[in-house]
Amino acid sequence: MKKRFIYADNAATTAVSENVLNAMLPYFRYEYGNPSSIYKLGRDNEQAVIDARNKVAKALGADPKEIFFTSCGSESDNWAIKGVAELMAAKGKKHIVTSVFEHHAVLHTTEYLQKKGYDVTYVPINEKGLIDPEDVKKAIRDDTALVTIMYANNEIGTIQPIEEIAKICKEKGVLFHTDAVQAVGHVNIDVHKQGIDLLSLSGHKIHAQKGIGVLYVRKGINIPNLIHGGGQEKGKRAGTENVPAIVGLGVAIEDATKNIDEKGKKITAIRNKIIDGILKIPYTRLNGDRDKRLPGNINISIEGIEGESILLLLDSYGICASSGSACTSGSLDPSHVLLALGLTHEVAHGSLRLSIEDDLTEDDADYIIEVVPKVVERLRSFSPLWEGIINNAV
Amino acid sequence: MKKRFIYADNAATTAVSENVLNAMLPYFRYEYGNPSSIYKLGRDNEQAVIDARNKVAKALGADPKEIFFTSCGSESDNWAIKGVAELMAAKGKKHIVTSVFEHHAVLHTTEYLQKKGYDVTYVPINEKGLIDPEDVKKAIRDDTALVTIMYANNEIGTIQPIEEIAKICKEKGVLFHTDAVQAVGHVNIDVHKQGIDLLSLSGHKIHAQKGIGVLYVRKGINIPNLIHGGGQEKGKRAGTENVPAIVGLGVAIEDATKNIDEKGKKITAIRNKIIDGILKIPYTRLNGDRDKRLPGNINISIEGIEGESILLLLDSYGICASSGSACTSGSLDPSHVLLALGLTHEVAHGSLRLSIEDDLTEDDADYIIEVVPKVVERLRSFSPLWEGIINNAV
Amino acid sequence: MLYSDKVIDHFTNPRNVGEIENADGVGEIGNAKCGDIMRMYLKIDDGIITDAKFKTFGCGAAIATSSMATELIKGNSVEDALKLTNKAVVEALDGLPPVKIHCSVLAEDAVKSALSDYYTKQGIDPVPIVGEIKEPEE
Amino acid sequence: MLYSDKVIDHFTNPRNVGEIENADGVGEIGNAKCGDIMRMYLKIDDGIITDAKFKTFGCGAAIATSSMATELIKGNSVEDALKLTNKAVVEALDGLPPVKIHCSVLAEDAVKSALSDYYTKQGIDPVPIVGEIKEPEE
Ligand SMILES: Cc1ncc(COP(=O)(O)O)c(C=O)c1O
Ligand SMILES: Cc1ncc(COP(=O)(O)O)c(C=O)c1O
Repeated sequence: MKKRFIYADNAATTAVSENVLNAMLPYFRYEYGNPSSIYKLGRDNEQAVIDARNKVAKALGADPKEIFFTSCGSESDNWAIKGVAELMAAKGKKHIVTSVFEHHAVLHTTEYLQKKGYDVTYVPINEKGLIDPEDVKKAIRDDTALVTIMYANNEIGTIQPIEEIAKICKEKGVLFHTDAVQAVGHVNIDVHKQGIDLLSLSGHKIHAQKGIGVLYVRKGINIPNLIHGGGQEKGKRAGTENVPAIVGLGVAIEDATKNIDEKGKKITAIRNKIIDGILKIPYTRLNGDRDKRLPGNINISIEGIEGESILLLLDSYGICASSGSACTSGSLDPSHVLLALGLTHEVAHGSLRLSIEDDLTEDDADYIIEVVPKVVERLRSFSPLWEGIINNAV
Repeated sequence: MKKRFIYADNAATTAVSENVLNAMLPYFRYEYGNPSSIYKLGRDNEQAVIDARNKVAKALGADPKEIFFTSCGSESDNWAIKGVAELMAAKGKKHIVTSVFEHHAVLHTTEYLQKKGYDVTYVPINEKGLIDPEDVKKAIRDDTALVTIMYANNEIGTIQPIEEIAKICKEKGVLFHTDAVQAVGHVNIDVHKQGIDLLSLSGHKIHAQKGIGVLYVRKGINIPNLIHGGGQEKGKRAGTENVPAIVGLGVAIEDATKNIDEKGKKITAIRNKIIDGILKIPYTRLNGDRDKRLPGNINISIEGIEGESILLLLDSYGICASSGSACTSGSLDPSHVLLALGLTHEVAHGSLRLSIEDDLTEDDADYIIEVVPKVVERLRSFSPLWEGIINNAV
Repeated sequence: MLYSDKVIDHFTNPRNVGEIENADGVGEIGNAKCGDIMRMYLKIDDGIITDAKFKTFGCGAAIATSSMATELIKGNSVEDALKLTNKAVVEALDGLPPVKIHCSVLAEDAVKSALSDYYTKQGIDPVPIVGEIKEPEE
Repeated sequence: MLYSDKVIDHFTNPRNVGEIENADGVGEIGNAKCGDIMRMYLKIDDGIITDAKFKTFGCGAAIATSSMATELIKGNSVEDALKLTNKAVVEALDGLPPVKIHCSVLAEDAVKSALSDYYTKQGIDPVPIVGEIKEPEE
């Protein structure tokens, strides 16, 4: 078995694509003007931002006027949630509906708002990692300002019934935000058709640079700024525009939303092969619905061993993978998403996430299917917990 | 006279330097891991962020633990001011002291806070564009939460008595923030020695990428997040780290703070030559103190003509310049900074800012001194306002 | 804020810059406080505008719209000039940034103001023909 | 969260993995809920630790500290092993990320727990010698 390098952590971040980097490069040293400047060097930059905004709008089925560039998915989530909260508080609406398995950019924001006197309902997920729209409906009250439900989960990849939820929100007259950071470029999105009022996305998940994001805000919704200052982004988000990153995002979203269906089919097939391969290991389970799932997401719990140790050993085989979300890999708590699925702490500690894309070859898949059982066997061989599992089973 | 290309708008933004770009490049396509990821590709990125943080800390005389990466100078200003406001409101302190000629990232933030029930005092500037520390002292009350005074003004380049103000704040037990976006890399800063509690800077003013900034927060000051979410930046600023931009900022600030004094002397000499050259045009005046001024800043009011038309005509000669701050060049109001200096609307409309660096040659300076009077003469020749000025003078 | 190539062209090479001595109609609009003043001079023979010139203090758009407005009326009848709208000026310049639309209004008003002066000089009350011309708000 | 090369080495090539049959002292510390369990086996002859082995469920740091702790006590006297501190383990590994320091505490406690077992098996009350060993908080 020859050692390979396989990056299977695209849900954490992606490499900047060659296309994107080439588009960005001129804006560092040559086309470096400030888009607000009046001379040609500035105007050319403004035009570049306009073009990128058009591309993003097109990819989402939105109007360019509804697209606001931010610095990341987290900022978009914060802005959307705090913005709507502040907007609607003025009308006496201080209740927010979200779910138990949102990204921390949402959950820590709603927790912050709770401390500020807002009321938040956390809708549960079922054992397959899906939200029941009926639960959202039941959670909405007369004073509900916002429903925010993620489009696809970052750990277990489950795709939520966004259109149904959007419809319920519309009927109830409540604004609907979705964190689509993991969904954009992997599933077809049309914000207008789907009735989405606000949507967050992040560039570095789709081969653009880190540090660039978007908040889509439907026309007519006038949330207050999160970042006040200059007149950039129609006065709604201050800060000199990050032109290279914006230009790159335009290219990235265009590339990512091309042939979503075709790409998706290809990735799904290879993903299923890997899932089936790994599930042959005893005492494992797939987390999240197998079908309502991002094409590239694999999340498997492996009893008797701990997630980080799996990752480190996989790394020594050249495989980059994750356990829970990357942002919390420094933390000691098991993933809140897996706990919400109903897993015990013990089992939740031993989860493996592989997030693959269409550059993954059959040979790569075979390598993964060969290496993972080896790594598991090795770690189980000196795991006191595994001993107990085996002995109890006997 | 051969046409040249002269970028004299470094206060608006700067080109990414070759050094910086070279340092950034590996992080786009090869070292693209998420710093929070456990495998080597991630850990290497974390190390890169640590190294950059150390460089920023060293350049500011701060501890690396006090350095927080943000997405821009505006975010840093917003975070500092809203953060301290929220922190101190809990102790019943809801008064902020700032000045009339801050950047909009500060002014629009304080105006927002005023709407939220905070009280704000705007300290005046004198006719030379300087703040009197005594005015700050007088403005501080028992319920003052924060003093925020910019280090150097972005339009007229005047350098404020930061140490004196910091000392007053310390005596009064009030936190002191400074927007040093225009000062970093141009004047010597040592936050600990100078008694600065919080400081904002922006990468794209010192040849790093747009879309990266820093907030320095002195140890022991625990302001709430502006952006909640993942555990990045010790949990104080969520969002996957913009590693290439952060790495670039580390290099940029190291380069910018090298030989500040030597560079400053060289630039000051050439700046003074340009100032004297332009001031030969009748009915012009230098805005801002000539000595307490950033080495590269030239800001001159030219009566009888309007700023934007000067810029466009200069652009046709290959000279990139500004009138007022770039962020507001889309706006119709004359600069609030020039009005605060006591200029009339008419005169304020006709200002020209050149912000130069040490790459400007003597020939460039000669070209500027030759072109500006031509442009002025041309525009005055068909200005009905100029006619009036001349006739009144006769 | 994006200027079209036409605007840049009319700004850098403004047509009809200057004054007309003994003009048949002179109009001025705007004020320095707002940042724009346009003065327009018309030479009118037999109801035809044979020459038009301007002097303008203002931004690029102010100068470009002055230039374009004079171009659009030169050689035309006074009646046609009266029909000049700011929209026509904007279109002829391939558009203007939203914040600069007011400049085109100034240009239309400067023409009207010069025509008012022409009628007044002819002893004709201009108001029924040209209408009231409002000064721009500060 | 940065692991030193030493940590990575001791994780990927852990020393002294496994069990000792008829060990003179066995200690276990931690629980699965917290994500870490360490079990340590000691072979002791004439007050000298002639062999040490471990089994660990846990993160990279848990495995590396187990490995390092066994290395540090092997061949030493029981008295020296009693003086093993978590700090010594951390230092021997060229440091640990702050969030992982608790793993070194576990390793120290696992050694102590095995030594307690050794004294108990010898009919000696371990508490005055080894002290109380607290289970980590959940
Ligand atoms: C003094 C000052 N503060 C803040 C800013 C805002 O910086 P940024 O564009 O990085 O948000 C600028 C520049 O635009 C500035 O000159
Ligand atoms: C679902 C989800 N939301 C938000 C984020 C935050 O995005 P960013 O790192 O760009 O702030 C991420 C990724 O980290 C994510 O997966």
